[in-house]
Amino acid sequence: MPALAGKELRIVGFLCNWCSYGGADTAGVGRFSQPTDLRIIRVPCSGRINPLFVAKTLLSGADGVLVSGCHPRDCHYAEGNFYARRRLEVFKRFLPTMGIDPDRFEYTWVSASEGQRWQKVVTTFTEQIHKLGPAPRFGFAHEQNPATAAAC
Amino acid sequence: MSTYAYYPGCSGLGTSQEYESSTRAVCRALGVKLVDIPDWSCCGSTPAHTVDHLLSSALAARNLALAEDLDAAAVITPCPSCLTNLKVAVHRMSDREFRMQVNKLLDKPVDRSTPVKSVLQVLAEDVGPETVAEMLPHKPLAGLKVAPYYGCIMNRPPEVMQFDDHENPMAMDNLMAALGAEVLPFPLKVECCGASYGVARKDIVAKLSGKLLQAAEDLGAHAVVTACPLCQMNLDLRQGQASSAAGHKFQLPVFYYTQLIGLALGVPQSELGLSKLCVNPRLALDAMHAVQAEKREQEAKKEAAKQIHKAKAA
Amino acid sequence: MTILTQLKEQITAQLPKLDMVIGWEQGYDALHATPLFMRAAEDVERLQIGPLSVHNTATYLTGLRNKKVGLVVKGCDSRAVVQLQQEGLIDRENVVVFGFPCDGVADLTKVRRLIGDVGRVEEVETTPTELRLRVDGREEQVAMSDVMADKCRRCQYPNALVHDHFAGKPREPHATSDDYTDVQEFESQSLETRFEHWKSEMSRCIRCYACRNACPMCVCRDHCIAQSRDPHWVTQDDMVREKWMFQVIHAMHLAGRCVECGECQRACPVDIPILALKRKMNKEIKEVFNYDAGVDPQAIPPLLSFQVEEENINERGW
Amino acid sequence: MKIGVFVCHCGSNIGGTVDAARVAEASREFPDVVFTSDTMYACSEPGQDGIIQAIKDNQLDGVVVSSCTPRMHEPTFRRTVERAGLNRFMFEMANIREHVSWIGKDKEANTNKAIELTGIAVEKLRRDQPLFAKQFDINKRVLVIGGGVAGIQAALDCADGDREVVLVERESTIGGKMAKLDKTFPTVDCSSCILGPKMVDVAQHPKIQLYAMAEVEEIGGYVGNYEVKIRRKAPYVNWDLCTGCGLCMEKCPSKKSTDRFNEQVGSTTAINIPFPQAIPKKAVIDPKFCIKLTKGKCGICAKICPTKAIVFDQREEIISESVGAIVAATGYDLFDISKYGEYGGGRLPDVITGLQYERLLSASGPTGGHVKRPSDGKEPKTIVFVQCVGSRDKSVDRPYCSGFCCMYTAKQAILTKDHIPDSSSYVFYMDIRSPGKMYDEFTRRAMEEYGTQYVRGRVSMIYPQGDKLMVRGADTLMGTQVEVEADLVVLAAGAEAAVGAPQLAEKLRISYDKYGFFMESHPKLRPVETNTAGVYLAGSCQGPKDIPASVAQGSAAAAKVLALFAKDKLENDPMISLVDMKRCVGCGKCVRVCPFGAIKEIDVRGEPKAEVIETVCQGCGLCTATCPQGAIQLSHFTDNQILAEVNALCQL
Repeated sequence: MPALAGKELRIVGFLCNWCSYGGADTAGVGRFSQPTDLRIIRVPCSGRINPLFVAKTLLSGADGVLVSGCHPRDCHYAEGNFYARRRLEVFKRFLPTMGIDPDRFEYTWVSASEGQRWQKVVTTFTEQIHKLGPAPRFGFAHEQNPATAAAC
Repeated sequence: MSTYAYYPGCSGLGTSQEYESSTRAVCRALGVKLVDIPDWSCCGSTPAHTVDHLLSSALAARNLALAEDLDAAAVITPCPSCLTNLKVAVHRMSDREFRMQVNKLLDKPVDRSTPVKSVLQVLAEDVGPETVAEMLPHKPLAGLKVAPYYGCIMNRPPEVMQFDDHENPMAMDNLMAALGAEVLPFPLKVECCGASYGVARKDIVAKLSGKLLQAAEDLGAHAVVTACPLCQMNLDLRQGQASSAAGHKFQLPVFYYTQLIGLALGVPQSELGLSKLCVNPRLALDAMHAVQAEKREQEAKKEAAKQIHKAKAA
Repeated sequence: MTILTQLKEQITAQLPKLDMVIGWEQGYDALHATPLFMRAAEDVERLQIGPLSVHNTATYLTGLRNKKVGLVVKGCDSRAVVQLQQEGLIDRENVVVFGFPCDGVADLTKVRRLIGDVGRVEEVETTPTELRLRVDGREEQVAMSDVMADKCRRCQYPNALVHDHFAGKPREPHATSDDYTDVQEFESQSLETRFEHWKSEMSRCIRCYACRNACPMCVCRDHCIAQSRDPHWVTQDDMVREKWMFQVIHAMHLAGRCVECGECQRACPVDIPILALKRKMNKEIKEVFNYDAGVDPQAIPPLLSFQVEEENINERGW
Repeated sequence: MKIGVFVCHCGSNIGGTVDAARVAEASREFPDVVFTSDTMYACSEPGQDGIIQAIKDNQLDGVVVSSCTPRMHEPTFRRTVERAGLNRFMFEMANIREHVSWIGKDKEANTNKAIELTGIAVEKLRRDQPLFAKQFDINKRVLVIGGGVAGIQAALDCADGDREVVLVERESTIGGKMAKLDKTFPTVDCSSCILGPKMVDVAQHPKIQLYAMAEVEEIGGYVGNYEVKIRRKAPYVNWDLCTGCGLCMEKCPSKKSTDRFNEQVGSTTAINIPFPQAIPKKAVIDPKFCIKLTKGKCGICAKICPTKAIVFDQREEIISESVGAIVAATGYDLFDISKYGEYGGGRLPDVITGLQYERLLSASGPTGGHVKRPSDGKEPKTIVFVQCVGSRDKSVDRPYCSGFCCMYTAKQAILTKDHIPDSSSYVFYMDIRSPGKMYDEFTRRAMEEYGTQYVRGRVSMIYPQGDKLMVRGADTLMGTQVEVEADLVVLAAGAEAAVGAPQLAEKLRISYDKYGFFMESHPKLRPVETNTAGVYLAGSCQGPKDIPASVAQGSAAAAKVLALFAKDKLENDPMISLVDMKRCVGCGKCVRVCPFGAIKEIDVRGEPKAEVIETVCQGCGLCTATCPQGAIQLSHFTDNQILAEVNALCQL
């Protein structure tokens, strides 16, 4: 499914169920308008988010990935976001060596009550991604592998 | 002790020469090294910022830019009004956009942010009342009852000024206590004196300053101590106007805090400029001396009684 | 007595109590060593150490968990032992470590780049400064300084960090610190250049997984997610994306664990410089957690723990 | 697999900015989808019946509903598909309301987004497996934390429902803030007279175990089976022996101890029973002031005590209790008035808080019910009340209304006139907030019958002049500045979260807002539940509340506990992690990170392997993100399900 051509970029969000998904709901209930690019994938806890999901998403052609969980100390599962913080931080720092702008990936904390904060996070991140523009792509399979392409 | 870039302000060269000279003398005596900002200009005073924030900040910022070459620990000024203009400029320029606009107006752009402080802040924090007290073990101002008056802008707005408690400042109280003076809990420390309404609406200044003087008098103060040229002028020069508005003759000398520190440290009269005060400072100093004399007399009596007691015992 | 002789004596003395001792011997030619599994006293005679003993002997440990195994280790190999012990993947009491001071090993890719694909090497004479190779009767001389592996130049642990026996005297470290200039240099290029670099490097990958098989820390073996359908992290599509994804997985799985033995890159038949990815990961782990893998068997791996207030992770303002 | 997709218009809530029919139409193209429809209200009875009918007619084995947030109606639709004979986990929701229709007006972009969100729900559903809950035993005892009026009510209701209650109170007596009040609004009846009997009931109820001077140290376990460690501080008195006779208080020579019960109006003895109606009525030694404990000599109380109850070397102890549910009723604390420097709170002795004034009014207070001001003990004639000190003020980070100050200020103004008939009272207020039964009438009485002068405006400064306090403020109705010469100023200090509330929330694993108040599950529909099963809220810990609301919530929490305990077995949430034994290499990383100790290492034919304890696992998935080979997978959120969602969004 391509992003709405010309208007949207592909931004994927991984949100913990208890805080940030609720925060996004709160933003909706408050009718806090937001850019439409973001697609949210719900997970139980930010601790569930293996940084490799972010890697997979970016390598699969996403222009930006946003992870959001409960504020440190507020994790519904007590400690999940503490582990997530370490892993996601390391991964974010790893991105430059891959040739991927680290600004394409952000992780943050939004609680279920912070509808306005969620609006700000989404708006800021979407603007940030639009400023960076579309991510570099690999193209189709035959473009990716010259040997196969030659054989075609 | 570090070197400070010194910004005297225009009134220091006019109406408050005694503040200026006593400040320099006290700083010298306390080892605070002042280097004048070369070719400094007016900070914009009260009129500039009411007309244009950008130009007003540029006026102040020009001086900050000039101060950069001095490699000083801070830019310091005795005058709270100058201080406000300098600090507000720094505060506004923390916004990158605004800073660029200001720099466009300046021949020499501001590129570092040297901290801006009042002389009072330097004496209270960098020198410290403890140091002053150590230098004056005999407490030269013992017996002098003072009401410290800070004025409304020395500590406010707190997010810009970042100095002392904005409702109940204590910097000057502590310095005065270090000299041995009896510091009264003056409740109107940060009240307005009427400020520049002294020109346009004398009645307002007379009323507001009168209130301050009344409060100090009720507390039994011998004198009011200030840190602001405009406050000092309203309380001192216009004390007569305040008296006629109140229907009660006030006779309260109004010192600059640097004059009292200088007096305690033995700074020469020529630099203290006590003669420039309108209400005769003798009133306060005589009262102080009377208290001191009385105390000495009591102690002498006590000593004599002890001697007699000893002699009898022997 | 040379270090080798001393080492052989120590091994021979311990061998009766062990199922095997792993070291190195000459491979298909004089230049290429191969791992040696010593089970009997006569095997010990074939042991060789020196600049050609490149393999990480610790790679075999987890596959031999219930055996009593002796291991001849260079400094970097010993870090893998420490790391495996720390993670509880080996039982330290089942492992007997034979250490010796390592002067650094040769990078055979560098040798090949210097003298070309010369075929079978008949004889190699090693001196502290040189390798003298005899090929087709002619002699080639290469300076050790030209072919020493990069990891050895910055090696801070040339002597086994853990050992039960040690032959010779511990030597001075080759370097006192690692400032990751290689990573910094790589990252001084533009993002596009870096991206294109990997795109082109990864396109050469033949998905043989030699990098993984050579890695002492890759303990999943048959259950590596590179080849599983559940979970299905990478597809079998012949695409750069899938190959690159696997290298990211490898780097991420090694975060806080990689001892930089360089086996992944050495094993790569098409010479993809994949150690750079692990180097970058280690640099960040060092910066954020001040942690070196494979140094302290009692340490807690940084990604398996946390601090409520992280010292070096700043919350980004939104 | 046969999947049905149902797209909800939610009236115009979704339909207004999303073309629901087109979403349904487009969903037909997704793999395995055999049926789609758009419906006006999917959650309504006809909506749900339509889903059931479609499942039966088309032999569907999975359902996607694109509507509101799953946090709202996921349980509803799970029951719906269950009624149609499907496993309730063969269901997914796409949130096209909160995350789409309500946050933007671009219908084209919204519709496209709704289609994609529906698409990823389909992809996830295609990998869903039927899951079945496990049953486990429930411990039918309840822990109530906090012995204020809300906690007392919850404890009594649970105990009357024949359940054992463990009540933990931080202070040496229960009663909370209400016990400190003189009278209550709007009835002006005596606070301790209506609370006292309830406190006695707590003491005498055979089903209630009360731990006073105790705090919750640690909480482990899960709904139905919590393990609680309670730290009981040392009172230095053997409470089994103490009769509460008070002889020790009479003789104690250390008379300058902090009087916490009387809000530090005056001081008390180092050994002390806070007030005559205290429950338990036992003496406590304040070790900071006790001469024996600080200097090593004295011990008069020990000599005089008729039952020899004094134990100077008593230590605190840790008590373990097992319970099945927890009610948090930790109340509130007062805003620190010294943060308003211009009011001189904490600096000027005659500027006090409303709660301190209650103690001055109270017959059991330090002045015996005679209003005497703290500085010189004189009876004040002019009293100024200042409202909203630490409420509705962004500048001190307290933008919320504390709710009850308008009412208690009116009460205090009335009581002042009763105590000192020749006095006059002024109230500086922002707005009068009196929305309760008989509340507005009550404030009117304060103004009209008792002549309290209400001045609409903020106070800018309070400063001493002679022995008076000058209160300067604005009268915004008159448009002038006013100055009142007062003898005593009472600040209506706002309510804030109790000290230590965030720390307790972390132990309970419940959320709290930025001010430290505990978060309820839903502000309207689940006001006493939290997001942690088995933990309920009562009283001001959830937000400032007056007494009737606190009591009501205490009873409500008790009703929730009793409903939970009505079952003999609880069912776990089957969304838990499971280990693929073949793939597990026994590295133990999952065991190390699990926050609940829900994974243990087992031995399978000589190989170490991980195993999940199904009733302990809470389903966070941290283990799944940790396992390198993906051998442990969180059901319903497996790697493959999340990867499928990623792939659906990012295939180029």
